[in-house]
Amino acid sequence: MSDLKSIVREKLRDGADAFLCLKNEEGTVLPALITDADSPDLELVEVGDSRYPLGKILIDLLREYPDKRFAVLVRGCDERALVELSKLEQVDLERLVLVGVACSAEEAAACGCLRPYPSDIALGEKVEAAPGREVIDEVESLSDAERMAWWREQFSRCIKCYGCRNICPMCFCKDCALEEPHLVEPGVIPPDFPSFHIIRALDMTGRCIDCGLCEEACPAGIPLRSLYRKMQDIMEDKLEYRAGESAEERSPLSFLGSEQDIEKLEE
Amino acid sequence: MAEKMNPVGAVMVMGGGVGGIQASLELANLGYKVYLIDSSPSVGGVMGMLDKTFPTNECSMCILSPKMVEVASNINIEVITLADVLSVEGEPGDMRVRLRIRPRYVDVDKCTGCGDCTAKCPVKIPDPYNAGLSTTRCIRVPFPQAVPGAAVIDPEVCRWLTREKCGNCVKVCQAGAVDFEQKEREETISVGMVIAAPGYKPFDAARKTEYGYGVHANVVTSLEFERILGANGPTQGHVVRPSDGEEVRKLAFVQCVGSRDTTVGNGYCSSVCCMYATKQALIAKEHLPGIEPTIFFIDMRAYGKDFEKYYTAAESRHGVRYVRGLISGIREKQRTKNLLLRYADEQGCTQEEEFDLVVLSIGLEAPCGLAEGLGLAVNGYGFAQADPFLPVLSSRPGVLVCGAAQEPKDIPDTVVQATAAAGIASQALHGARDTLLTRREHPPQKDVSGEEPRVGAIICRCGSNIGGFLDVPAVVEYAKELPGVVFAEERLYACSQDAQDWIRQVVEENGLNRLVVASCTPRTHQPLFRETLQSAGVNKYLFEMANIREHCSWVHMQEPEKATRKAQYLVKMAVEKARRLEPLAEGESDVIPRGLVIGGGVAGMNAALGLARAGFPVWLVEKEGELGGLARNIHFDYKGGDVRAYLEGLVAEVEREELVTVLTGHEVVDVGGFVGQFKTLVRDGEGREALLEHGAVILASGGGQYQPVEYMYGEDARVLTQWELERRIAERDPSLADLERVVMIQCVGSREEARPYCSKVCCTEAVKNALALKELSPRTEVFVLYRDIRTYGFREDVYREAREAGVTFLRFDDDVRPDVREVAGTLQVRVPDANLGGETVVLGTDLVALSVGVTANPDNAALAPMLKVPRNAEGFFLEAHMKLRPVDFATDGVFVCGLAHAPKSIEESVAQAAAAAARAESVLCKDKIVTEGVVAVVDAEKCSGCGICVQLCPFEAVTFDEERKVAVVNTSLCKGCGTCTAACTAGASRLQGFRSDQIFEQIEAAASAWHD
Amino acid sequence: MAENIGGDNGDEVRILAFLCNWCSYAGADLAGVSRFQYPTNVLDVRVMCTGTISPYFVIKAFQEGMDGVLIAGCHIGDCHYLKGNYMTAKRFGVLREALKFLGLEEGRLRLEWVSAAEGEKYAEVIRSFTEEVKALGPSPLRKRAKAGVEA
Amino acid sequence: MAENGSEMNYRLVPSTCVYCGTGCGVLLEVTGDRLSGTLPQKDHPVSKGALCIKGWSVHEFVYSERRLTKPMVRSGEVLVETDWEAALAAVADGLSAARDKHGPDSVGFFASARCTNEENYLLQKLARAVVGTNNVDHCARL
Repeated sequence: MSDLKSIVREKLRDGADAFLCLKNEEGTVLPALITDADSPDLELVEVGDSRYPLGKILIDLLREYPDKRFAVLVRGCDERALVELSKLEQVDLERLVLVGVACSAEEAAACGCLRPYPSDIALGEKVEAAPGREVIDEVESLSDAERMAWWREQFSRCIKCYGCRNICPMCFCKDCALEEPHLVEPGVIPPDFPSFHIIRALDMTGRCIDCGLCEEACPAGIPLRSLYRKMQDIMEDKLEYRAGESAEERSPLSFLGSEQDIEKLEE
Repeated sequence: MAEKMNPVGAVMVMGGGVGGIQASLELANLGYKVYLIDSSPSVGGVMGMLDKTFPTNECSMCILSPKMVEVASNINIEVITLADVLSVEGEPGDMRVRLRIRPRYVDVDKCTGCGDCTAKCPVKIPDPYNAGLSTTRCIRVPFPQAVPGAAVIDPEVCRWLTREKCGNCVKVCQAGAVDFEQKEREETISVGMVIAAPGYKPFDAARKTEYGYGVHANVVTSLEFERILGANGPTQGHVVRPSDGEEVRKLAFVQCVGSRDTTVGNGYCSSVCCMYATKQALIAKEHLPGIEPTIFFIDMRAYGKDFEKYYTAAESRHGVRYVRGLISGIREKQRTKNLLLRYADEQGCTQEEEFDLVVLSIGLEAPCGLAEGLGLAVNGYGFAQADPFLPVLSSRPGVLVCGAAQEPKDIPDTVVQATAAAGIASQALHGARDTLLTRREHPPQKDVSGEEPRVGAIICRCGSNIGGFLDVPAVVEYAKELPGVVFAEERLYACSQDAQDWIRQVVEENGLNRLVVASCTPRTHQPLFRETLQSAGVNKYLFEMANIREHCSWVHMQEPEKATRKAQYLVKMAVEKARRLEPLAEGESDVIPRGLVIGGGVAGMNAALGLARAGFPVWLVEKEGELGGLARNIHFDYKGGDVRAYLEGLVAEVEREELVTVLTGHEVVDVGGFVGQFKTLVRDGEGREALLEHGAVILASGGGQYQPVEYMYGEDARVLTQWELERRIAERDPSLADLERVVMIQCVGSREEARPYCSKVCCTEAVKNALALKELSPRTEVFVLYRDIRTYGFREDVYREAREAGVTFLRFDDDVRPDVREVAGTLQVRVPDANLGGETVVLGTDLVALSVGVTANPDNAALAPMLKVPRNAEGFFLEAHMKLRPVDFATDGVFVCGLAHAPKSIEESVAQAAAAAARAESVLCKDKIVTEGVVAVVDAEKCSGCGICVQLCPFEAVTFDEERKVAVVNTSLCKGCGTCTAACTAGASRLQGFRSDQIFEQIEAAASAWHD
Repeated sequence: MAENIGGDNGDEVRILAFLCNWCSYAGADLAGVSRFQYPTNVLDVRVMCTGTISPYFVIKAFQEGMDGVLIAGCHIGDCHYLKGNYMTAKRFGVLREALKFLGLEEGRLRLEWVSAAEGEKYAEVIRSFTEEVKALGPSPLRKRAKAGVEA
Repeated sequence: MAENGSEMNYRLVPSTCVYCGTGCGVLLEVTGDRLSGTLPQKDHPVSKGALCIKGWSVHEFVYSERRLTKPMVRSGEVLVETDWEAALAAVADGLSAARDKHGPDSVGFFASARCTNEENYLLQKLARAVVGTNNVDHCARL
């Protein structure tokens, strides 16, 4: 993609110390940090159809190189992740230059997130897509008992690989409740139903930006994304907040708020 | 002063209501021994009987009982109940108080408040705690939260004391606490100062025969109705009629019963009835949505902070009906026992309306004992005569008075005065600070770190209260088997004094490093057992309680087996937690013994002087070039006091006082640090800066005056503000004598959409100036156009005088405004007279005086974030607690007084300033600030610096360390609520003593109750 | 040990209550002092403020086989720590919905504001909650045989 | 910019998880000169962007203090560091002693997934041709 290449050059010229994007190395698409306008990698850069947790990579890079500025290629989800991470003091937007890429119609349809495009689009055409609600609707059509049986079946496949957490751009804790023996019994596979998954769902509430990397990384094909999506719906419905949407507004679960909020909640 | 040479470091506080409790806690905190005297068998006073408090509808007992428990557990406060003051002799610093102490017939030290005696007592009496609406027994604990929590016998009706029969209580009491040998005795205590907080006497409603109280079953007093509303009252809060227990539908409140009523000799306003009636109406509606409350009143006196909003919300949003008109008579319908209320409506026509229940809003009368016992001068109404500018000073040196005994007032004003009194007592006695304090000495703590937990479990029988309902030996046997438990035994009363010595011995002999006591509630008994553990050389935080009485035996009286098992598992939960407890250290931080006062008005100057008189240096920072503030515009007060002279005297004294450093022309630029160690940057006009280090801050930034744009102010020189008029009166301006007519307009800039609050002072100011005008030139006609005349307390007298002097008061409705215009060179005021059905009255006048409201100081906006304190919607500072912490903030070490807090009169500002000084003194008088062990801590290793806990702390105790990018808890500010810890997904933030792993273990233990 | 506070019949409902120290624990105390009777099925954990109750605690309780979990704290506005119960209200509004989505009946998690003066209310809450949970029956999350899992 | 940018080093090295025979695709994260993490290779034909717990932590052993980087020989209770010569000699002596005393089938060979295919081939060759037993197995035989 020549224009991506020129954008990378331009950003490096205009003061970014490095550009984080994807490259295609002999058919393998993987993240690459371009630090130099003459880097051979420059020939390999592409938007790519695979997605990686660039936000998570940036947390480390910003810490590792405290005096550097980074340009980064972001899809809608990457941008939401960075916005949310900045509110949580994990990335410094001041030191980032976001280059937006809109997901293609096919990608958007397959993904089903609410905003398959970033606020500024440098590459691609903005398309809207129907939000993916099939699983949620299916589950909600069931009775309590059926619902529990359904999830029990899904979670029974869990091999406790922690991939959902490890790949999640929003997971940055140094210690994790999923490794607290009182909550998740060590050495038991599949993990106790439903604590492992409900704990993660709760930690994601008001935080998950619906990138879907968790579900992609799950070897057992558990519909995690729908679970976390539902949590965000609950969050919006109860506390009028959706993660990643505004750079100023913070999750109501992260500040005390006013009596009015509570009155609304109790109605 | 002579008495300061070697004063007695003790104070007697007379009266155990909220005022007395507040004064006692404050004094003990300031380093004085306190004797708290109450004529009743328990402290608590009237507030202990209230269901809710206005204007927050907060649960009264919820906020009072922690303070009562504090009083009970404070070794420097000696509570003497059933005692009256016979005489007070001596000079400030050295006084002797003679007391008469009536027998309780129960040994307070032995009685455990178990209630066995009450159950067996044959003599029924009306329960005073429920205002006689229910019955109790002759021997009983006055009420569940009573302090002391011991039973008392009513000698008038006790069978044994009257005719040597019965004696059931003696037989049944396993603690052997009942003691009929007790005799009335006299005792003399020696103190440095006396604080009188006897409260008030409720008006006897029967004196208003036309209301038929005591005759008609469904006419009750407001105090009785308060108990009916109480969830802990005779009807558990069900709003029903005494006559037939039917739910109430139509409810009427009759205001001013025994207030504003010269026919019963009470010319004053009781100050609180309008608001408590509004509160009771709201709570009644909460309990019984269908109920229709109507309040019959003369003027709605919602003058306090946030009262106006409370009142308007009650009327507009909650459907409370307010009818202006005084009830002239009440008739009872024979069959239904419903009541017919007769009243004259606003048009003066007589109306009659039927209700199911009538509440008489009874007024507050002066208490007994002011003149006789304390030898104080009293005013015409029998209330203590007080200094016009500092009302806690009584006529007698060494005796301070606070609360309703000085003038009817609500809880916050009482708390303010009580705190002020404590501070002023301390100013007189600070030479003897700490001299009479008892301090508990403890052996050095054993180091138990690394030791295997060795848990001791003490199971209490509590006489028959636990032992009678569950199998205590079985609980002991069970406890023995629990992991970590090396000792388990039962006791008849684990809380008795001999039991404490025994526990100490058990701990030492068995090398226990954890203690579990299974008995009653930790809320009252944990301090005692922790104390005992500490005296055995074990850290007091290695203690856990299992509540097998209140939460088990008493609530499962019919199910001994299940109750026994439940007790076993409550013990298991406690043991599992105890095994994981760790010794906690109580934090310490230094205190810079110096104060800072922001604002050099009346409040600020008094606050500064207060600290100086208590021996602490203080900076007084004033933005303006000179001291004095708004009071410079006031010349005399409604009592005729010379405000000018007072102010000049005050300024002179401040300048004389070498401990006060005055920085006029200085602005506060930045405030850093925290309680004990603030660093404040101030800057003068030339931009020169100075860094001030101090332990506490008092905010006295004052207020402003509304600048009128209405009523032709500024367009026509004949339209003035009350201040401008007052100056001319003070200067005895001869032209005033020629005035034919003066019209005053009230609520200019107050009680409006933009400023939905009452400015509190304008009514009195108008009445005051109206009277002054009348004195200058009796022929001048004075009209006051008003909405409600809010001359609360003794100000009502001046209002009456004004009417008698011929001042015409003309009311207009809330939704209309008078109109001021010039017609052919003369000023004309048109106003729809509400009492003439809105017919417009036209008044030509020579002068219009506008009663403009008080506004918040715009500087508050800048000060608030610097000091990390909140403001309300109107820009006034918002105190920590409307009722019980009226000069504090959630942020420790910062206090507020005067107009910075809310509109108020000069004497109220002065009292609040003294209170703020006392609170600040309680910080400065400590060499170290000791903090509780139960605080949050952040493990920097695990913290990824997301900053959520920083935002979640209401006390500004958690900060973000930019260097290390982690959260840090300032343990001197942390109150240990743990709200931050629950938000930490990494488990980096933990609440000491309530760590997740400890609670997880409790949960597992609880669950095992069913697994095992 | 064959003991079990639900009585000999092991299927009695199991309820865990988290009570804040200043209001609801005091309310429970008052229920005791007033001798208001209620079922034995409840065991309580005292915390300083409901704000310190992590949703993890509730999950742990259900995981351990509790049939119902009660959280009781000060009425909004009465919090001893000003706003701790705001967070409680928010967290448990969300948690209840989440559990529901996973198929755990809403009725098993209850949030109540009980003041220090509401002894009767506390007793009534326990009675009605016990009834409600009884009607729902044993929690579907109860471990069939705890030993089985540990083996 | 580019100059001081060039101080930075962040690379992802495509590789194959060596914990078992599945052969999942991993990307090894290199930050500076440190192996800092593992990501699943999204478009890998075998694992299609998923990993198990072992794959996710495939980088962790590298800097583990418990990792053996020198041969050790047990003398009595303790393991003593030694050189390869001595170590291999000790192994050879031990194996031949066992075979001579109890026969070839008293010896078993267990190969590691950390070895290459060729190394594994050589090991079974050693077992069958040199020692004369078929007791050969491999940790990743699924």
